[in-house]
Amino acid sequence: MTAAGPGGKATSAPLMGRDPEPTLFELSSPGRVASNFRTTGVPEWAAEELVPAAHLREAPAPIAEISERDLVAHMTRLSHRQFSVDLGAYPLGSCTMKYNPKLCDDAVARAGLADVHPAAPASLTQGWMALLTDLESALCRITGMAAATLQPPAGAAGELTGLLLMRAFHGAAGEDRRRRRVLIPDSAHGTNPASVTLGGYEVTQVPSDDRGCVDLDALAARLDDDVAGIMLTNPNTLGLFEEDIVAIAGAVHGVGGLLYYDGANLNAILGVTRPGDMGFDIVHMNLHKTFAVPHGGGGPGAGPVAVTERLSSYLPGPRPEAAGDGTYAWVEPERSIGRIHSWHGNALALARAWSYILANGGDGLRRVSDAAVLNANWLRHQLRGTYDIPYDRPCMHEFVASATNLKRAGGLRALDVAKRMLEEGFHAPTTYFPLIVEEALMIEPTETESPQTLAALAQALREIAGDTAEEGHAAPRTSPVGRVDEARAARRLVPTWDARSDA
Amino acid sequence: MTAAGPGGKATSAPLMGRDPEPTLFELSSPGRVASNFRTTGVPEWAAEELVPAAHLREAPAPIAEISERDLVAHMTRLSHRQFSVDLGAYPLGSCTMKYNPKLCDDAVARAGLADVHPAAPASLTQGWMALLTDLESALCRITGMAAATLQPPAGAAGELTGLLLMRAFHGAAGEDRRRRRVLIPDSAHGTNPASVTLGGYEVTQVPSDDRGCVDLDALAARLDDDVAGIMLTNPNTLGLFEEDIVAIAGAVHGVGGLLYYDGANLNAILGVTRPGDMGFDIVHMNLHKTFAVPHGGGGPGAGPVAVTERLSSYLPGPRPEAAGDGTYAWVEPERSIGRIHSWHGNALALARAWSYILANGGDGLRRVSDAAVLNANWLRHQLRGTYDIPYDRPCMHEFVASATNLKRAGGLRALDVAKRMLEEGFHAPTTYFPLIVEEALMIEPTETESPQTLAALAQALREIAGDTAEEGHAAPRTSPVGRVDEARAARRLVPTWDARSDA
Amino acid sequence: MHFVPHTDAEIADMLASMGLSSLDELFDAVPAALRLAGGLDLEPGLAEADVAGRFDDYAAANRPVGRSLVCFAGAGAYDHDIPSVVGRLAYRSEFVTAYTPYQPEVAQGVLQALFEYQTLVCRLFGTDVANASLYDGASATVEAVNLAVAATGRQEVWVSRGLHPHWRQVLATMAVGTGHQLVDVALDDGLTNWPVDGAPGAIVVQSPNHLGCLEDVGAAGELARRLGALLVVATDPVSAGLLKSPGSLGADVVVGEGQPFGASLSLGGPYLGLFACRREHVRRLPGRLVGETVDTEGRRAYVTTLRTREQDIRREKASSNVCTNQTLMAVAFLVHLSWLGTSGLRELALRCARGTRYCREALLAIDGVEPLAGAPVLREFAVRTPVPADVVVARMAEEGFLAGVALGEEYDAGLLVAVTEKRTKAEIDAFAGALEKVVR
Amino acid sequence: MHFVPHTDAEIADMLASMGLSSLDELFDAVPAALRLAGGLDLEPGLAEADVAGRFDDYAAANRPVGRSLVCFAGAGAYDHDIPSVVGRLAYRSEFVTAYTPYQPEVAQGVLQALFEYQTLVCRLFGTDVANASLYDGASATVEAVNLAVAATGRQEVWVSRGLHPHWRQVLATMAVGTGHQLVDVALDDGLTNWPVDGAPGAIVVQSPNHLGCLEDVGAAGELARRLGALLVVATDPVSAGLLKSPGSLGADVVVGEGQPFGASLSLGGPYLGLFACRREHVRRLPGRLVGETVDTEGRRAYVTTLRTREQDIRREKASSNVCTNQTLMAVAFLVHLSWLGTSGLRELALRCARGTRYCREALLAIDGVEPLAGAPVLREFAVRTPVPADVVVARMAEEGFLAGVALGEEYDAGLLVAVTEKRTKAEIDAFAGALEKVVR
Ligand SMILES: Cc1ncc(COP(=O)(O)O)c(C=O)c1O
Ligand SMILES: Cc1ncc(COP(=O)(O)O)c(C=O)c1O
Repeated sequence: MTAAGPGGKATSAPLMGRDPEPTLFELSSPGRVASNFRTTGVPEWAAEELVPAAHLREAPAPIAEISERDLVAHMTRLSHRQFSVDLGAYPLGSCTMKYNPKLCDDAVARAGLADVHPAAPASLTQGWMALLTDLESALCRITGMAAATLQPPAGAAGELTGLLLMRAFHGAAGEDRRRRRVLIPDSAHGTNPASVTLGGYEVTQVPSDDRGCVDLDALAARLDDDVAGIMLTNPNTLGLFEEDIVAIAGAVHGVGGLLYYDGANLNAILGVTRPGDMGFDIVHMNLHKTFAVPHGGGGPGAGPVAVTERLSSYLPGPRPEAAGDGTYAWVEPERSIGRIHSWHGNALALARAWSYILANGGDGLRRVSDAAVLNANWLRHQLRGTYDIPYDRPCMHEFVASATNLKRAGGLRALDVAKRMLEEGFHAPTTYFPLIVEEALMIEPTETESPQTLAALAQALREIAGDTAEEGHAAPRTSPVGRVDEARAARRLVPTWDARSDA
Repeated sequence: MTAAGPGGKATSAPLMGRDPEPTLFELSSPGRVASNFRTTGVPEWAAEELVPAAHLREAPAPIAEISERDLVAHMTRLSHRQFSVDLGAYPLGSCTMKYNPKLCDDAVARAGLADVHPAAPASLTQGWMALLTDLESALCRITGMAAATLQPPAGAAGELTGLLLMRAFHGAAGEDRRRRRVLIPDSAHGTNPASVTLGGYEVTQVPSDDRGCVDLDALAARLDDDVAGIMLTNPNTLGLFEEDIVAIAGAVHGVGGLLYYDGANLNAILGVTRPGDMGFDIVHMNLHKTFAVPHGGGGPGAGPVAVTERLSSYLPGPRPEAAGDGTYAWVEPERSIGRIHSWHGNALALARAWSYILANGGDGLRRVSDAAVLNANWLRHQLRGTYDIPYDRPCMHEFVASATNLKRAGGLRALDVAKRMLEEGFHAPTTYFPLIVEEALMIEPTETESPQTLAALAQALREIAGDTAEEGHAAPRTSPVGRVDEARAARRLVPTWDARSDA
Repeated sequence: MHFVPHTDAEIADMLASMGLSSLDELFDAVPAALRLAGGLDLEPGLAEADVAGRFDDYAAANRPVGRSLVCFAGAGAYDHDIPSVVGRLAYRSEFVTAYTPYQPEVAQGVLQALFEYQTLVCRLFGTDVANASLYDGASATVEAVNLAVAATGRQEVWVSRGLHPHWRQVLATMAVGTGHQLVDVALDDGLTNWPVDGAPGAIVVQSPNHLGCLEDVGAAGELARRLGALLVVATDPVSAGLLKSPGSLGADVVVGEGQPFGASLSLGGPYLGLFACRREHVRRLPGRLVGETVDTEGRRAYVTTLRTREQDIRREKASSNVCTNQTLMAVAFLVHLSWLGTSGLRELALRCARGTRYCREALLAIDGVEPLAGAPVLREFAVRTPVPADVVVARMAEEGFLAGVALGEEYDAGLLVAVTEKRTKAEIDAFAGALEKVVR
Repeated sequence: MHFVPHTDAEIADMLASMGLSSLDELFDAVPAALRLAGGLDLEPGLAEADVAGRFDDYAAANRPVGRSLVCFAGAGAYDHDIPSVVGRLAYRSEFVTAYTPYQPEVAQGVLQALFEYQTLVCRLFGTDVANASLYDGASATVEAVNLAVAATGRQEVWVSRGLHPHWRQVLATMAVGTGHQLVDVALDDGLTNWPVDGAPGAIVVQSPNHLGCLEDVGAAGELARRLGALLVVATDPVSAGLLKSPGSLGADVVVGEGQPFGASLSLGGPYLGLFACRREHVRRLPGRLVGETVDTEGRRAYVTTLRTREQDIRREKASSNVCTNQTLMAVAFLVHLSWLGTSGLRELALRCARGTRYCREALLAIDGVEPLAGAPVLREFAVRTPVPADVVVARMAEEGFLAGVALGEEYDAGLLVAVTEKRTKAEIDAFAGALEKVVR
């Protein structure tokens, strides 16, 4: 018998056990083939007749040699080792793990959308262009902006796009050399400072005040005419609405800076207020958060950027535009910063978000924010007294609790709480973010969890708070693997199957 | 808070725990709604204006009131409590749990097939009729028959159809009153005798000889001119080829009887030999076994029945037939026994089977049988000495082992072996069938399991054989629930959620 | 292509380990005379993409309902919207690629789904028990009649002509085996005109019936009780959204075609036979039944129960020969109906009824189009047309409509028209306009 | 429709438990002046079926490739057969509806898939490490250049004009922020004509390049080593079926567009940025990296590792700002490539090359159609046509073909034609026939 792993054995024992699933490479057996190719009638020249010897590889690239049956079992078993929204509540703060409606899956599963080549002339892609234009218009109405680019494939890409727009704007005024700083609150998401650097700016951090909001005095002290702008999310990463946003906008605009809105928390204010009304000039949206594009285990998402009128001529191009006669054309904005995606962005993700917006409508989107904020506040009330709540006032769609009291009392840390949650059948909250809260547990229940689920979440969190440190450290005991040795992974780096022997 | 179960809690704790999943009814909360309806503009008359009061129900039928999100989580969690071919090996004898190719899922997922109304005139359904006719022709070539009906929706329905064909055939000869017995070997599947009764016949059982085949003398003793026919599967349910099939056919035909082939084991002989060549007159095929239509947790399947020329005019109608000019028409066979399905059978299941046959082709189907038989024999060799193998000679696609030796030695029964298999990450073999083998373990690995999987199966079965009775009785310990109390289910019957209080 | 994983080397190894040298030797038990020379007379296997190409051809040769063939056909197969959740949940591969739940410990998914399905069917029908599905409406009716005959010991069966003609044909086909005597009972202005006396074992009525008319199920129930028969009611699950349940009106066994929930039209299958009855008949119930129980640790669990009724145990004395059923369609039914929920089911029925009323009025306004029956209808109705119904259907297809089902002579060759919640006012108006044109 | 489960009663209960009486009070922190009067200026929510109707309209207004528009366009987006397993496995909802694997204990599914994906990318490219994906080919190239500049400390970047023009445009857009100096290096008869001297930090070449030609990667590698630059090679993963790997030819960083494996054309996204490099650069690797480790009981386990490179920890000093990537596309890539397997990958590349050769010869036989470059090609080639290329594309669409991609002036306004394994001889013959007609 040839040497290969146990092909069809449910070694991950999906319903029952904790054995590891073998890798693809262990399931491989020399000479086994799953693939097949259509009949074409094309002459069957040999490789040597087609490719100069200097370019031809000697041996085929080793992939895997596995039957279709084993491939199916392997991936299905892997899926049984993966938590997901479809399995249960996922209160991962900032990530907005809400239900991803199935109608959106079906809406985009049309050959008329999926089988369109990105380089096809506009005459063949009018449906797509109409869709993208409709979406752009809706996003502008939601954010109170004038125009948007749909190219950025994720939030971070949107941030960088926004910063390049800022740069181009200041550049047009001859100020791009002088304006070299961008302000960021200390509660900001890591992508913000990283994007600022890539945009060629320096980061100036703005501390939060004791209410968890931008410290206005500290802000004033940092404002000068070398400031290109400020990046904010509102509500901020503590889940708190920056009540002084109008004053902040006035101050930043006062020195000639622009306001950038990190839309990761846009889901809190749909139909309530708009970044444009608050004074923001540039807004990115994480369609994979607010508009329910599923996260796919890490992506793809989509991060459109909307801007006010005065910035619209700088947008990346080409952009789809209605020609007025019912047709659509690709247009390059006059002073465009250029392309930021190979094609037109993550089009199918954009289409999904549009189907979600259409299904909800204006009324439904407002309801999203109502319920998201209701759920977060209700859960916050339930946890009061059990967990520290550093900024214990009405929150928006999420709030940050802290395990500091538990750590002091018995040694249970935020990490332990998170791992215990996994045992209880829930995903864990976001931990240790934002950085300004110790032992942070950032909880975003989202609007699609029912009051019953919230109650179960609250109960689990309260029960866990009563655990001993030992119980906490032992968790999770029932998951496919127990607590994972992260330090070892970094110390003895094994980034591929082939690197194992070195390890 | 209203009284309802814990909505989104992963109470079935798919990755981790053994808590029960709440029912739909426990997840229900009064007033919650998932459904929605398209805009039509049709006048919105009240129910009272449309339905006479005498017919109108007073209160809506209570279904469930559940959010789409909770419905998705509920069903997804249920799916994580279910073993399946896609998760691992499923050596359930007679059931032929082979890999169900994904290409077949996609082949039938076409609006051009799925959205065709069964009562549409033939001019609108030519594609379907071509497909069904092509399938019929292939099934006839595979079985060596002249014509087939695709109406029977499962094997048992095919059996009954076959018996009614027998009856019509004998009836045409004025012999339907005299011929009242149908012979069945004692190893037959339960549907065979049950179908005989529904066909209005009496069952005469034929004992097997010590080689596990039809006892020719016993057969002869039971043959008379009151015999309508015999039902056989070949290979039989012991996985053994009835070597004397030609003699059997001669004997049965000799008294004017017909031979019915139970096609549940047809997968053993594809391209090797054909029921028609063996002398059979009527053949049903379980497309959900031999031709990889997935079993769907119990169905749907498809059980076409093919017959020799002399029986073809009795087939159920209407049948799709090529008109010769490239079009197809529905035709009623001259002496048809009538309809046996509401429409044209399980059409999408038929189409799936056809896609499977097309993909395999004649060469591939032969390979199916080669590998199925190879796998079964190899595994039989591996288990020799560990398990009793009552008929230990070359088998076809399956074989029957027995735990009698283990039961005698340490008390481990076939049932325990089965439950232990579940712990090992495999589905269990069929147990206690056929009835003529004590402590039977009927093992059908199928051709899609690799040699590596077979080795793992063999190893697990050997290890289990070394277990104590206590270990066996305790199994399964790692599945979503432990051993289930079947007696209680029957004693205190709870057939619905609403019957629970009575229970 | 094929799906056998074995490499030639592996095959050789395996054969060698058994002392064999060729695959052919595996088939030594097959007499040489029976061996198929030259292999199967089928074309060689196709690649996945080539199979897809063939299926594109088949699909292209059909005219599916949709925008270019707006569906007004019903007769037991209805063009409903199927929510996305059905495809995404019921067709998860764990459900699709499982067998009958013989090992309950690893089959709680299917078992619990079936338990929930049984509960919903009972709630719709007003019954105590339901099985885990039969093949289709026709087979469920056959089994119901078998149950009733066995329970009463009487072989005479009164069958309303309002029962779907195909189902009656299947009853007739099967009666040749069982020996039941089927008595055809005619309709009068759309409703069954029952005899007042006799000794039937079963009375079979469909409501809404094949002409769409609402039968007096309560009266049939009284008749059945008076004559000592069991009442078998065939019904449409959608009607449960508005109509009194057959169980509450005296039905002993209720059957139906489950297609409206979760199944696409698909040329008629796979659909789903619904079957439910009073508790007293549970030991004659055909097919599979799931019951609640506990495991060794007292946790709630589900299992197929009362298995001694079934063919694999009871063999020739079984109450039915059903083995493979339509479980996956039952799961789809469960998902679709749960998504509708209590209010959605009512809304669905109401929308069908509204469209039906609107359409019926529009059609009857056309010169020469006459009602076939006067009795009240719910979601389907029959009309007489000045041009033969099959000609109407053919002509209407050119106009972009599947106009309905042309009824046979036994129903005065009428046209049966169904209107689901999918039909818009604009479509109905266009339909009436086109009909007016083609019947001129 | 909406997806909020709460009933009005539940909302009232929840509000009451917090001492609130209306939902509006939840937003008290939002200054009155900022409140949006009258709600969002969007139409009300649509039912699922109505959304589907809208999407039918959009889809109907496109002309997708397929039988009625046979695709000969490529340029980084190829019309390959995608086996059914991709949709059925990669799109299982556990993968689709998970977040980034922050809790490895319940994310082994995604983590192991990514570990396997990383291994495959390294095997294709001949590198030591690969990340868990970037957005697309363009963004992967940008990140590669950033890595090279950081590693060498030199901001000058030589970019071959054979690199996809859109990718070069993205490089240019981003260079405004990073300050890299991009130097455009022209092609000569299809191949990059590198300067012999200078001090670049990175040399960027694509092979096969935008004209389909095979570059001399080895020579570029030698040049890079000689000048102290890092060699960044952009490649097509399909070419790994036949060509020597960039890693084996001296590439320091290898990037590519992963679309050919598992992603439909979809107007250009979501696709997949492939990124791999030598091990020495692992601490500058952008994005996520999965590594193997063990759990507390010593069982094999996977986890994202070297996290200190990432933006959430390193913030403004991070090597990249990537957070959300294209994981699901990486899973689809994994499934497609695993299904192809070792022999299938080679076969795929071979079939593309055969079709390309056959098609190229057929086209060059047409009067007035001339090769744009003489260098050898693999799966794509460029020609000059007597009629402007964009006119050719427009006319060919009428004939049922997406004829290719009209190249810009910087490529002599040629027509770029790609041939995948899907194209049959008959299609190619018909294509040549139609082209002959339209260029007359
Ligand atoms: C507050 C905030 N900003 C920005 C981002 C970055 O968005 P993306 O992951 O789409 O690049 C995130 C994502 O987690 C976020 O939470
Ligand atoms: C030998 C045999 N005959 C007949 C049948 C009945 O077929 P079906 O379940 O399709 O009705 C089976 C199914 O298990 C079988 O194994």
